[in-house]
Amino acid sequence: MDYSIKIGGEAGQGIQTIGDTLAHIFARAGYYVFTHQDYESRIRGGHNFYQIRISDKQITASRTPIDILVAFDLESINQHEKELTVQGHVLYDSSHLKQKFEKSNFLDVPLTELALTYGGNKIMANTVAVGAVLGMLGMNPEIMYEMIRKTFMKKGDQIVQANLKSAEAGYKFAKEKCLTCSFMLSGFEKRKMLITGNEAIGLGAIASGVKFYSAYPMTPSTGIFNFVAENAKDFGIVVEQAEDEIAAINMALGASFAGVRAMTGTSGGGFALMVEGVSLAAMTETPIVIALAQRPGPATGLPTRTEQADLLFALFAGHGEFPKVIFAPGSPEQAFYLTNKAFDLAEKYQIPAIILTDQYLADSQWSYLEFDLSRLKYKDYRLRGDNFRNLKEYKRHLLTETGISPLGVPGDSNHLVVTDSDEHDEEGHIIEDADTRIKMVEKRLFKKLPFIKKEISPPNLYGEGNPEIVLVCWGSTYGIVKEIVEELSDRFRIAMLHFSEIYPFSEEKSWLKILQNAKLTINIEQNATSQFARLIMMETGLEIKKHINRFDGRPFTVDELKEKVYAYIAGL
Amino acid sequence: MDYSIKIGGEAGQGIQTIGDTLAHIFARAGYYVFTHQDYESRIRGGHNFYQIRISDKQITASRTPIDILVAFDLESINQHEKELTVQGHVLYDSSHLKQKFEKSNFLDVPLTELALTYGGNKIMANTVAVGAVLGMLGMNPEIMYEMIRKTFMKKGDQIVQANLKSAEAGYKFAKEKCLTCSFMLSGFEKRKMLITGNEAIGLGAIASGVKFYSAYPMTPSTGIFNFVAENAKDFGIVVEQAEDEIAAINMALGASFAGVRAMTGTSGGGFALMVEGVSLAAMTETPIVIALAQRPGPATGLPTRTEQADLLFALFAGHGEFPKVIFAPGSPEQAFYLTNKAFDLAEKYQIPAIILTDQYLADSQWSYLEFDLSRLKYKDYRLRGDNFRNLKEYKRHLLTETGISPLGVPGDSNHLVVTDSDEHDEEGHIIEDADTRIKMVEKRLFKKLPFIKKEISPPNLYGEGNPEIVLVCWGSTYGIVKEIVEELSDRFRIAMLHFSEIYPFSEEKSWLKILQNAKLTINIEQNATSQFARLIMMETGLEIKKHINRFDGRPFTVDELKEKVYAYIAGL
Amino acid sequence: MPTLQDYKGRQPAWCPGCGNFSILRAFNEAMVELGLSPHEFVIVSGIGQAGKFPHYTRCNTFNGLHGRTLPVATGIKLANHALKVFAVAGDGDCYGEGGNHLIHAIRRNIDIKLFVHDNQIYGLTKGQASPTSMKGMVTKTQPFGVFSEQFNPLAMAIALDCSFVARGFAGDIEHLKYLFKEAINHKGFAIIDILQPCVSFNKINTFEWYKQRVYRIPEEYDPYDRTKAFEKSLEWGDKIPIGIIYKKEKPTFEENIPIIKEKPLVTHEPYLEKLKEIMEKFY
Amino acid sequence: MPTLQDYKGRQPAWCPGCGNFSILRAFNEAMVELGLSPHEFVIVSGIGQAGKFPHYTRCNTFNGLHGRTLPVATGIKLANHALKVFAVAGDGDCYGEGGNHLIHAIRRNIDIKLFVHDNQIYGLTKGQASPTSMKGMVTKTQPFGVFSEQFNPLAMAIALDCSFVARGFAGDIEHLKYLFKEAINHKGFAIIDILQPCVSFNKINTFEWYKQRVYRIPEEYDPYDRTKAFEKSLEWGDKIPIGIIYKKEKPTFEENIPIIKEKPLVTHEPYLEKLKEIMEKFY
Ligand SMILES: Cc1ncc(C[n+]2csc(CCOP(=O)(O)OP(=O)(O)O)c2C)c(N)n1
Ligand SMILES: Cc1ncc(C[n+]2csc(CCOP(=O)(O)OP(=O)(O)O)c2C)c(N)n1
Ligand code: SF4
Ligand code: SF4
Ligand SMILES: [Mg+2]
Ligand SMILES: [Mg+2]
Repeated sequence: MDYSIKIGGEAGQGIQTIGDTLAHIFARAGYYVFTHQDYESRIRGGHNFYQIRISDKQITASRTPIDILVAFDLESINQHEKELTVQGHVLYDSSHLKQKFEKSNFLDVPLTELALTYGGNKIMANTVAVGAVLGMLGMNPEIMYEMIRKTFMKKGDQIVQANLKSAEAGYKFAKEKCLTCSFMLSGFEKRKMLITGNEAIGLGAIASGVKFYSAYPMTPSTGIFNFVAENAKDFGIVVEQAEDEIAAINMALGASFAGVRAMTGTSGGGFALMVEGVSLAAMTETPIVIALAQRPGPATGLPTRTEQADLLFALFAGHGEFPKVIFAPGSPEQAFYLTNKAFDLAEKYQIPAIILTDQYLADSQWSYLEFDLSRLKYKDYRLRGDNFRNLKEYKRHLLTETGISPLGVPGDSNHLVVTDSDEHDEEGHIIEDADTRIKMVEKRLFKKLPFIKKEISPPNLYGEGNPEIVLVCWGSTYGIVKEIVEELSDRFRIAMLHFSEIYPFSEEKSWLKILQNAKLTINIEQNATSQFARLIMMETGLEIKKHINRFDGRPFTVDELKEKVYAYIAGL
Repeated sequence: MDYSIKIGGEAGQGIQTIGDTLAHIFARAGYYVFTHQDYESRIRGGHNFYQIRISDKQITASRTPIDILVAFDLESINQHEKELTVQGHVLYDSSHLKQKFEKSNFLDVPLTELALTYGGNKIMANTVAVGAVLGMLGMNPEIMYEMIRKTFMKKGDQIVQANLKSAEAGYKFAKEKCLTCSFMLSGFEKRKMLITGNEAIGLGAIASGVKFYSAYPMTPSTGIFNFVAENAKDFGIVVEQAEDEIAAINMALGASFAGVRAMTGTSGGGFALMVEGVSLAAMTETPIVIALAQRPGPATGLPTRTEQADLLFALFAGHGEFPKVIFAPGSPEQAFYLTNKAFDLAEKYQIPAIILTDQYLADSQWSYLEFDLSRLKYKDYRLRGDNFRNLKEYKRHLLTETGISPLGVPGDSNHLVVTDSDEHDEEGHIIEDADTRIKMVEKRLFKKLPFIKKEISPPNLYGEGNPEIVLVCWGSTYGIVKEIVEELSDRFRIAMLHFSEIYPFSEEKSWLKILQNAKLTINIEQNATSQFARLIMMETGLEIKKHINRFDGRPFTVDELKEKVYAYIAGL
Repeated sequence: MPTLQDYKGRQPAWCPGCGNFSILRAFNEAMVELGLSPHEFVIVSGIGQAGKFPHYTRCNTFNGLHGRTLPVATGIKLANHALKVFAVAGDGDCYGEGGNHLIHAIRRNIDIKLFVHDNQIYGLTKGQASPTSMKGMVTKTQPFGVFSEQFNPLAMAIALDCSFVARGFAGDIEHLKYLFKEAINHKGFAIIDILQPCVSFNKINTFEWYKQRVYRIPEEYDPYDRTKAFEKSLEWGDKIPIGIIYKKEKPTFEENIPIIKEKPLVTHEPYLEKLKEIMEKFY
Repeated sequence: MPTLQDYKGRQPAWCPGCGNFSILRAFNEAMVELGLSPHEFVIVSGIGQAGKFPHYTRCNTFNGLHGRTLPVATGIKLANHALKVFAVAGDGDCYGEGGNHLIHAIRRNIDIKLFVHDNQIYGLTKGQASPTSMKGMVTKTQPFGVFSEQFNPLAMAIALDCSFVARGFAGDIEHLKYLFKEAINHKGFAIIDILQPCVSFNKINTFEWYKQRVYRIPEEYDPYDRTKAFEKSLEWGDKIPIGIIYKKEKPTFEENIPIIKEKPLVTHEPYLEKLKEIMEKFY
C-alpha cells in the first residue's frame, strides 16, 4: 500500500490544517507517513500545496504520482492534475471553484454547504474535507472521530459535535458518491509519531539540556524557536527574541559563559551576521550550538524554499583559525541525535557546533515508531558548585595536554573567570608576546582537533556493501536517495554514501576505497556548485566527476532524480 | 651597500617620526629603502620598533642584522643588541635611559641637551637623533637640511632654523664622537618614491576613479581610509565613516547602485559583519571593491600584528552561490595595479572584488623609481546619460549571452532601474517560479564565471625557469621569499611561485607541471593551517606536503625562513 | 504630468484587507499630486511585507536586506543628491534589525524620507512581536507575552533632534497623503511612522482599535517646540495623535560636503589627470 | 570585607594622564565601599581603551567584541541573575557599533549597569570622530570636520524611558564613585555616560574644557520628572550637568520571566525526566 494525497490552494485557505489533521490521523492509524510542503513567501493567496504520502512500509520521501488531489483553487488542477495516477481522483467544491468538471475521476463535494448544514459554520469546511478524503480512501473513520474529540475537547462539546457531524457528512458523501474510488488500505498498525526536522532539532536541544535559546525570526529556522519556546516553561528554558542576529549569538555566548547550555538558530542571511560571533566563541572557548537552516540565496533569495548552498560558507565562517563541528542530518531522527551530539561536543571541547539543515528537512514530517531516549548523552562538563569552590588554583585558559581548559561557572567560586576576544594568557588577560600566542593557537587548534576527529563517525553506507554504483550525498537528500537505492538495488550493485557528520572528516576513511573501487560515483547536491564534492577534493584529493544538482529551490523528487541516475548508468 | 637601522622605544616617543624622516631622506638620496614596523595595541608606552633597511639595489624585505640601533628605552637594548652586526652601533641618550654603557660601540648622544641648546626646545630631540644617525653613517647632510626646510616651511622660519641647528648639532656630534663608525655609503642616485601597502591601495582606488569610500575604522585597514580621505577634495571623492561595518558596505552598495565607483575597507572582524552585504552585492549585481587587511584572529586577536588566516573565510564569505574575485598583492606595486584591476572587474562583471592584504604589507614601506601610470585601465561600464536616456527598452537584469546586464544609472533616464535581494526576474521584481530562478543562477554564476577566469593571470614564477625546488607562497610573503630565492639561486635550481590573483584560478595551469616536476615543493604561509595549499588541493587535487607556517603575528624574517628552507633542502 | 496610471505596479502579494493597500494608494496619489515621475526618485526597501512596497508602485528600486534600508539610501543620496530618496521599511526592519542605522541617519540629517509601515508585528515571518508591539502581546516566540518597553520611534527621533517627525495612519488616507507631501517638501531627514493594521497577525491593534484612538493633531499645535513635541510623542493609549509632531530646520548632510556643493557626485569625473601631482607626495 | 588590594589588576596600558585612570580608581573604591568582592560580579567589556578596563581591576570578565557588550551582558544576567553584571564600553563601542543593542537593552530594563567611558573620540584606533564628537572636529577620517548631530545618549535613554540615566566626569572622582554606587543599588537598567578626557587624541574636550563647564546637579533636582529630565539632558555647552538626570522605578526584565522567578537559570536542572511526556505530543 502506497498512496499520495496532495492538498493545493492559496495561502490562508486552511491547507496546512487539513494536511496536518490527515497526516496525524494516518500516523495514529499506524501507517507510515511522509509529508512535505511547498509555499510562497506570502501570508495569503498565491499557490501552495501540502503533500501526504502513506504506506505500510517505512517511507522517507514524497512521490510525484498523486492518488487524491484536494483542489481549493483552479491552479491546483492546472498544475497537478497531470500528476494523478490511473486510479487518481480530484476532490473539489464546484461552488468554490466556480466551475464544474465532468470527468469521472473528479468528485464535486459541496464542502461549504455540508459545513453549514451539519457544522452550522462554513469554517467547518476543512473538517468536511478531511472526512471526505477518508471517505474516498474508504478508511475506517473511528480514528478521525477520536482525533476530533481530542483536538476540540477544550473548545467545548458543541464545537466537538459540530466537527464530528461535519466530518461524518464529508465522509459519508464521498464514500457514497465516489463510485470510481478503489483504494485498498491495509489494516491499522501500532501508532506512529510524526515529526519535522525543525521539531527534531528543538527536541534534541531540549533533550540535551538547553537552557537558553536566543534568536531572531528567520524562515525556515523559526520552527525551532517556536518549538523551544512552546516547551520553555516545562523544561526551564529562557527564550529571547533578540533585536538582531548579532545580539542573538552574543546573548547565547553570554549565557553559555555564565554556565548554561545555549543555542541560537537562523538561516543564511542571519548566520552571515553571526559570523563574527562564531569567531568570538572560538577565541573565548565558549560552547555554542547554532542551527543553520538553509534556503536559496544569495541574499534574501527564495525565503520559503530549499537549498544546500551554505556548506562551505558555514565551514569557513569566522576570521582567524579555529576548530568547529558541522553536522548535516538527513532525517528528523538524525537531527534529534546529532543535535544531542552537537551539544555534547560543543561543551566538551568548548567550540562552536553547527547543525546545517534546509527548508526541505525543516518542514517535512517523517513518521517513526518511536525515538530511543536511552541513546541520548548528557554529561555536564562545566566546573561548578563545590568542585569549583574548593579548587586551589584556577585559570580559565589553562594550558593542558588535551587543549581543554576548565570551564568554570563565574560566581560559583571566588576564583575569577576571565576571558578575552584578544589573544590572552592562561588567566584570560590580554597579551602581545609571541610565545603565549603560539601556545594558545596550539591549544585551541592543534591539541583539540585530533580528539574532536576521533568523535566523528564516518559516512553511512546504505545498500550494497561492495557497490558498483555509489550515490554520494549529504544532509537532507538522504531520504530521497535512499528510496532510489532501494528501488534500483534489485537491478544494480548500488549504494548510497551519506554524510551527516560533515566536519571535521572522520579518521575512518574506508569509504574512500569504496569510491575508488566503484565503477560509477555520482555526487548529488541541492546546489549549483557541488560544494561537498569540492570539500572531499580538498580533504582527500579524490575528485568526483559526475554530478546531479538542483538549485531552483524545490527539493529533488525521487522520480526525477532516478531518471538522472539512470542516464548516468546508461552511459556506463 | 646594505645597512639596517632600528629605532626602538615606547609608543609616543616619536619613533615613527624619526623613522619616517630618515626613510624619506634615504629615498630622496636615491637609495632603495624598505621599512617595517612592530607596535602594540596601545597609544603610549610598551615596546615598539621601526626598522629601516637601505641599499643601492632593489630590496623587498627587512633583515635581522642591525647596523645602527637607536634606543629610546632599555628594552630596545635588551631585545635588540644581540641583532647588531660586527660593525653595529647603538645610539642612545644616557640622561634619558638613566644608564651609561661603556661598550665601545655604544654612542651616548645627549639628544635632549643638544635639542635645548641648539633647538631651544626638547621636542627637537627627534631632529637631533635624525642628524646623529646620518652623522654615524657619514652621509652628506645636505638632503637632510633640504627635507627639513621643506617639511617645516609652513611652520615659519624660526622652526626651520631650530630644526636645522638641532639636526646639524646631532650630525656633528655623532660624526666626531663615533670613532668606531665605519659605514660606507654609495653615492646618491635618482630619487626613489616610498610607499606603503595601504597607500598603494588607496592610490590604486583613486587611480581607478573611486568616488565613494565608506568604512568603519579598523587596524590595519585604516591607512587606506586615511589616504583616500586626505585626497578626497582633490579627486572629488565622498568619504564617510559609517556607524558600523554593516552600514559601511551597504552605503557603498547604495552609492554604486546610484552610479559611482565605491569601495570599503576593513579587517577580519569588520569583514565578518559585511558578509551579508557581500551576498547582497552578488544578488543585486552591484559592483563593489572591498579591501580586507588581515590581522591575527580569531576575534580581536592581536590587532596590530600580521597574519594570512582569512583566505578561505573571504573566499566562501556570503550565503548562497556567486562569483567573486580575490586578489592578494605581494607588494605596494602589485597592490596599486591589482586594486585598479579589482575596480575594473568588479564593474565589468558586476561582482564583489576583494583585495586581501595584511598588517605587514599594509604598514611596510617599499621604494620604487616610479609607478607607470600608463599601465592603468579606466573604462566606465555603466549605462548613463544619453546612452541610457535614448534606450528603447531597459531591464536591469536582462538575460544575455555573457550574463552581464546593462548597469543603468537610476535617474538618468525614465527607464526604471529596479533590483532586489530576493530572486528576481529580468526587470528586477520578486519571483517565486523555478524557471526564472534557474535562468538567474545560470546568468550570475555559470555564464559570467568563464569570462572572469579568462581575465585572471596565472601565478608568477620568479627565479629558475625549470626549478628543482619551488617555494609556493601568496600575498605579502612575496618580498621575503623573493630575497631567499635570490640568495639561494647560485647554489640551487630554485624558484618562487607567487600567487597574487588568488581566485578564481587562472585557466593557464602550466604551473602545475612545474610543481609536478620539482624535487621539492615547499608551501609558505603566514598562518597555522596552510589555507592556500588547501585551496590548491580543492582546485587541482595537487597536494603539497611540505609547509612552513608562522602564526605568532610577526612577519617571517628572511634569515629565519631561509634556515627552514635549508632544513628541507638538507632532507633531500 | 504623471498620472496614477504611471504608478501601476505589480500585483500585490499582501493579504486582502491589509493596511499596506491604503498606504500604497496614499503614496501613489501623493506622487501624482506632487507631479513626481517614477524615475525621479528611488525607493530603498527592506525585507518584510513593507519591503515589497516598491514592486507594487513604479519607481527606481533597491529592495535590499532586512534592516539595511537607511545605509543603502544614504549611499544613493550621497552619490546623487539630485534624486529623491525614500526608504520604506517595516517596524521590525527599521526598529529591530536596523535600529542603529536609524540613530545615525537621523544624526546625519541626510535628506532621506523614511516611511515605516508600523503594524506592531513581524508580518512576513508570521506574527512574532516587534519592537513596537505592546506589552503583554503573546506570540509563539513570546510565550509569556512581551515584557519590553514598547519602542517609541517618535520620542527617540525627537531626542536625536530629527528634522521632521510625524505619525500617520493607514486608515486616514487623505491625511497620510498630506504627510507624504509635507515630508517630501521638507528639507532634511524625515520619518513618518505609519500605523498599519495587520489583519492576519496583529489581533490587538486592529483597524477598529486604531480608529477609536487616532486623532489628527490640531492646526494650532506648534511642531517647532522640542519639549512640547517630546511630550506629545509620549501620548499613546486612549488617544493617539497623528500628524507632524516635530520639525527643525537645519542644513542637510549633503549640503555640508564641499565636494558635492556644485554638482552631484555621480556627475564628477575621476580627475585622473591629477594623478601626477599626488605621485609627488611619495618622494 | 574586600579592600583596595583585592582590586589590584594588571598594569594599565593607557596613556599617562588618561581619564580612564580616575574612572578605574572611582570604580575600585566604589566596589570596596559597597563591600562587593571581585567574584560577585562580571564585567563585560568591548574593544577600545575602555574595553581594557576589567583587566586593570579584578573581576569575572568577558572582554568581548567591539560594540557587543550589552547582548553578552544580557545573556549572562538571564543565565544567572544572582550575579551583578556591569557593561563597560567606549563611546564608539556603545553608541557607534553597538547602538542598536543600547536601544533594546534599555527597552528590556534588564538589571545591567552600563558605564560608558565617553572621551568623544575613537582612542584605540588613533583619533577618529565618535558619535559624541562635537560638530566641526577635524580628524584624518573627517577631513572636513564632523557634520553629524552630536549623539546625546542621555536624551535617547530618557526617550526610551530608561530606568536610571546619569552623567559622570572622570575629573570628579568622589561624585563618580557616588554615581557608581547609586546605579548599582538601583534596580533596573542603568546608564552612566562618563566624560573621560583623552589626552592623546581629543584636543577639544580636554580636562580643562570639562572642568570649566561641568557642574553637579543640585540636590533639589527631581530625577523622576521625565519632561524636566529630557530638558536637563539637552544642556550641553557652557554648562554641562553631571549627576542623576532621570530615574524610573519599574520591574526588571528578569523579574518578568516566570521560569527564573524562584531561582537563577544556572541552578535549574535539565528536567530530562519530562522527555517522555513531551514525546506524546508527536503522536
Ligand atoms: C538578516 C535577516 N534576518 C531575518 C530575516 C527574516 N525576516 C524577513 S521579514 C522579517 C520581519 C518582518 O517584520 P517587519 O519588518 O515588521 O515587516 P512586516 O512584514 O511586518 O511588514 C524577518 C525577521 C531576514 N530576511 N534577514
Ligand atoms: C567589528 C570591529 N570594528 C572595528 C574595530 C576596531 N576598533 C577597535 S577599538 C575601536 C573604537 C575605539 O573607540 P571607543 O569605542 O570610543 O573606545 P576608546 O578607545 O575611545 O576608549 C575600533 C573602531 C574592531 N575591533 N571591531
Ligand atoms: S501578514 Fe499582515 S502585514 Fe503582511 S500582508 Fe498580511 S495583513 Fe499585511
Ligand atoms: S588614547 Fe586617549 S583614551 Fe586611549 S589611553 Fe590614551 S588618553 Fe586614554
Ligand atoms: Mg511589521
Ligand atoms: Mg572613545
